[in-house]
Amino acid sequence: MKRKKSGLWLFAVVLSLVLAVGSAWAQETIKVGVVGPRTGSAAATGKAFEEGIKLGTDYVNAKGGVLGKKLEIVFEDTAGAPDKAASGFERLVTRDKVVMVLGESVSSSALAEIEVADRFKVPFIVVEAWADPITAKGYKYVFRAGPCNSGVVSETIAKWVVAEKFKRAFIVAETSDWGLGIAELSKSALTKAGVQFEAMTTERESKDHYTELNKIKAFDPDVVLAYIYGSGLHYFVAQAGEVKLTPKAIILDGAGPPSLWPDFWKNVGDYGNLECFVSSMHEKVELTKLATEYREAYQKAFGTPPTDYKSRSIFDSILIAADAINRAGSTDADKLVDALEKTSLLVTRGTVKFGTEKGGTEYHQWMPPMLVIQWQNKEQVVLYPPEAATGKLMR
Amino acid sequence: MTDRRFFVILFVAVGLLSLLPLGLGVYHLHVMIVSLFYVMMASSWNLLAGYTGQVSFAHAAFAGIGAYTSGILAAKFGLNPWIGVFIGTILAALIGLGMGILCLRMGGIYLSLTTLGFSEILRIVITNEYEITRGTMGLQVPGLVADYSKPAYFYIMLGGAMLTLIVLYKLIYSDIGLNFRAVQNDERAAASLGVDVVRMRVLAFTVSSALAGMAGGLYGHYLLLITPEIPSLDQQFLVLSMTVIGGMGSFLGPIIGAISLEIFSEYIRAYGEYHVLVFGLVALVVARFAPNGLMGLAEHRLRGRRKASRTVSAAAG
Amino acid sequence: MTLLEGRGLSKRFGGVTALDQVSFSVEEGTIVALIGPNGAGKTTLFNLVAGALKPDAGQILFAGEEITGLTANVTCRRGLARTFQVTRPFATMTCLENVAVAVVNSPRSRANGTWRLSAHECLKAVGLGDLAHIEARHLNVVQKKRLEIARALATRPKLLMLDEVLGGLNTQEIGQAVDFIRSLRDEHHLTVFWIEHVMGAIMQAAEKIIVLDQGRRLMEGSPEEVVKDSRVIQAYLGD
Amino acid sequence: MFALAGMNGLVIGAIYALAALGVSLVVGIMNVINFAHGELYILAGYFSYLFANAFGMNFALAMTLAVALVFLFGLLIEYTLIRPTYGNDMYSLILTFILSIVLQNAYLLIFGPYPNKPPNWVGGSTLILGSFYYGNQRLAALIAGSAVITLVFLVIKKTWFGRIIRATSQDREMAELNGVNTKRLNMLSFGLGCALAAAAGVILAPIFPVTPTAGVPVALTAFVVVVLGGMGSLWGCVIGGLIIGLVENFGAAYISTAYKQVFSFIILILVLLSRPSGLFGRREA
Repeated sequence: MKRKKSGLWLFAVVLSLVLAVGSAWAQETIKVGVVGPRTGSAAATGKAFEEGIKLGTDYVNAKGGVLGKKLEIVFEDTAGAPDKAASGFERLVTRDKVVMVLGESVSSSALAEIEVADRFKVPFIVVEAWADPITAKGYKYVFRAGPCNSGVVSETIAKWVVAEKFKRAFIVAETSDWGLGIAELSKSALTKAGVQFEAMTTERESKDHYTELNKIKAFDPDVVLAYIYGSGLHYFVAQAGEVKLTPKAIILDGAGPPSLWPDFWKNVGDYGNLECFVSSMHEKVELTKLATEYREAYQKAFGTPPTDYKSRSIFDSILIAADAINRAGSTDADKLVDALEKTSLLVTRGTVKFGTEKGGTEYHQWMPPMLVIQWQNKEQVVLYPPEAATGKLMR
Repeated sequence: MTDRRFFVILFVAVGLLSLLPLGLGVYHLHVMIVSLFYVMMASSWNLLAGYTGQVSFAHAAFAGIGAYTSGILAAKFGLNPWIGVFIGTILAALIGLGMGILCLRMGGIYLSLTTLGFSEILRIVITNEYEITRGTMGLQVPGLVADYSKPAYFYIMLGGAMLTLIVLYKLIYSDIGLNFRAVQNDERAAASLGVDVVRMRVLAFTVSSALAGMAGGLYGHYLLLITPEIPSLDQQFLVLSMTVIGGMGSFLGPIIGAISLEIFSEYIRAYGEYHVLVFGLVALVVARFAPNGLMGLAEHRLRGRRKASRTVSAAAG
Repeated sequence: MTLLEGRGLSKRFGGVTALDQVSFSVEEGTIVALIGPNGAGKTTLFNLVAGALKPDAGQILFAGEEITGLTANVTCRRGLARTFQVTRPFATMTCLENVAVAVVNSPRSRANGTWRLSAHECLKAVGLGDLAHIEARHLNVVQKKRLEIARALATRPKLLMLDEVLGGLNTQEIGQAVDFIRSLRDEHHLTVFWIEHVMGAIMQAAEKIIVLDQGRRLMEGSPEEVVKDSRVIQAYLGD
Repeated sequence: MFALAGMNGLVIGAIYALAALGVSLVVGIMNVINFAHGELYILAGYFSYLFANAFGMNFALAMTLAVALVFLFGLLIEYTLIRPTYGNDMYSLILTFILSIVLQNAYLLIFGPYPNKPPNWVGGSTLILGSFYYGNQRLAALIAGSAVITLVFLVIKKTWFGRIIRATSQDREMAELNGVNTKRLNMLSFGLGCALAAAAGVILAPIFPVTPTAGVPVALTAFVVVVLGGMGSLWGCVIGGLIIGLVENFGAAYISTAYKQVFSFIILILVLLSRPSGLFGRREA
């Protein structure tokens, strides 16, 4: 009896599918996709992205949009998971027919996405995924307007460790493309600088770090380079205080945003004091007029000053994309790549210029300047680089 | 009820479906390919839950075993992915057999909890052995066809789904299938009639694990990226919901459930972060108020009148 | 010849002793009844024999071989079939399928032809021939009891264990049922081991009656001996 | 390191035991596994966070209120989802599995992805045995956890309600014959099971802030403890919880941090191979 209807059912399914096909609307806007984690453990970054997207589209459309049309951003949640990232990216390209994709903050996701970008030949500007191979693979359609691991380590973290005269360091890294990659780079940089160190890996989702922290404490480091993203970092910092690893040792949050998330202080309590983190944004260190405009626009739109610098990073990338589309005069992928390669645009973090020499991380890479900031009595004090410093390291 | 009718319907359906690549764009073809993966997963899970009354939470884990076995062999040792999928299927079957023997003696809830534990162990191992599996970073694997093509993958998945359904049909509509259903209805009564309950369960568990392994292997080589998402509890949730909403214990239910829910979830994705919530709520309502799923509802409507007359004659007899 | 024999069977549940050192025997080709007040341990004894439970002590022999502790499906394959006091039909399967389960698993009925035919015969034998394609959940209580007997018969047993199959029948139907059970013994050479509350039926049909009370064997003997025994009367009526 | 692992094992073990008690109670009486146990644990954490941080309540009051609300929510779940499927334990498993995913996503929607942390009861840390510093909040959690476990045991062993619970989990039919209203008892014990999850949640939330999916590992471990200790055995929960807590922490200290959960699963499998009904389980189900 059941199988008698099966033909009918399947026919209905097939029919409904065929009907669903004819859904190509006339384009009145130019669509650009943004990928980022809006759910999962890195979801806070997606929220920052959404804020940046709102400000970015308003900014671009207020200045006349792109190619005479309005710029429309389609956001796709990648949930911090590479598989969702790849399928989400593909969906943007095949379903939403976006001309370009921006975003991503999770390296492993970005590494999956660049394969799709390459397969479908869609320009992709990575914003906040730091793993070196993203650009080092040398894909024609892949750009990065944001930090890369090697840049952050060699320009900022290693130099800061040397400048502060730390003698012993401990590297804790989550097992992700970002964490493992930046840990390796840190090891070789510290070796070169003659700083003694030990290293271990941890899980991003891990909540109980007591055992690990006591192992670290036994090494008696001056500084702990913590490459843990998400709330895992909060547990790490709070428990480091409980086992009295800090304040003798200084913790550096090697990613940044988790130390700026709204609940940081609630989760870490007083143990958050003196913690250091990497960031590209500080109120008193605004390199361009646009950066100040951005802060004011953000304050106006959301009622608070911006905290997570990743909202500004995506804002910048929207400006870069709009600029490239306008200069290319078309949405053709190859023309867009040409235009992107010739980019010279002032954004909030400085002037964007992509490297064009193949064969390394520098290819299609623009590295914004990064800061090391310390929480001193809940005030952000810039420690590094020296020309931007607003104070000294407190211990 | 006859074999012939099943095969006629199957081949007509497959024939119709194989025309899809002519009319569908890349995106919709992708949705169909994923649907076919879920058809395989939900149908083979249904063999367990619907036909022998065992709720396994490791079905996605077995898909993961298939995917990772084949993926690692292909990515690290350069083995032909087709052979990899085959080995993955066999390995899933063997692990299923071992686990079945280990815990099926203890019955219902133990199986559920052991499978839950197993999938958690698998997740931890995959995440931690990132030097081999690349953990949450995802393992990039070669494809089943040299030049990436959606229609080619569509036909491969269609073939996989067809194979799965034939195996399931042959099993369910045989003496063994009769025993499965007896076990699901009432273990003790089944045992009293000579049914070896443990053996039936182990058999169902092994076959269903093998089919999940195959589905996972094929799917991994379609995605070209294998992540712990394939063997995750979230994936398990999708498979379970599709089966429950489609209709547990009916042959067609999981097929309808898988295809319609995959399409549905693609549409509600527009609501962004709410889509899992919506999906879950629908599943909850259906599971609570229509325990036989869509198929149960459809059957109820279609059969209502006929059944009424029969029940009367039954009472008279 | 003794077909079934129990020696010193004991079974405890938690702190409660359900059976205490019970020995009994069922001779081939006879109808033996097992009676006793509620909670006497009758069904527990059945469960031990059929392999649904394992005894704490004692031995069970069937056709000369020890079957103590064998699981239900094995005892069934050896030729021991039972019905349940509270019927346990496969609710979502048709009557025919219910019986077919027994047929396909029986090493004895497998050989002779297709199971559908054989299953049909069993259904017809209990008068459910017309309801073959009805799902078992639609049956009434009496029909469900008949279905249980049909299933048990379909296993082609040597020993048929019936657990209160007459409940809910009227006098006329009881008479028919007793005739049917007798015919099983007479025409199909079955041995019947029978728990029953309907004393009249037992008096008519049984050759031997075993009386249990509070987990102990009170006595065994012919129907006439049992009704006269003061201990039995006391057990049923109380002090 | 040895003393630290032991101390950690005790604290975590006590919380596992508490979470598992709730599961075990429900299994013993209703033969239902509540898959959403971990999500109720998290819910209590959110409530106590909400009341203490957003409404500025005293933390003890916030915790009590949180547990009470989760208890009521448990009653509601029993009434709407469990009762209709009663007797089909597989189906209730499926329903609560779906419920757990729904709740996780509802939390994400309502509370966001950020970890939420109720205030600590006490600050600072104490030097233990002169060898390591241990957070005072964790010590407080150990005391609170042990206190609740003791309370549960007193209720079960000494009160009239406890006697009914014991009787019913021994022999359901007998209890029904003796006039126990099993419908109401089911509802009550399900609520109580949820309240125990909630108690574990409010005690642990200041140490491990709650996130939408943080309940999954807690529930998993609680299930492991219940199976290890023996379905329905309350002593089994306590001993099982402590064993799992200690095994995990010693394993983490001496073998591998990442594999600490795997150790408990391995112990579980070993126990089940030799004693299928768990450490304290009754052999005859």
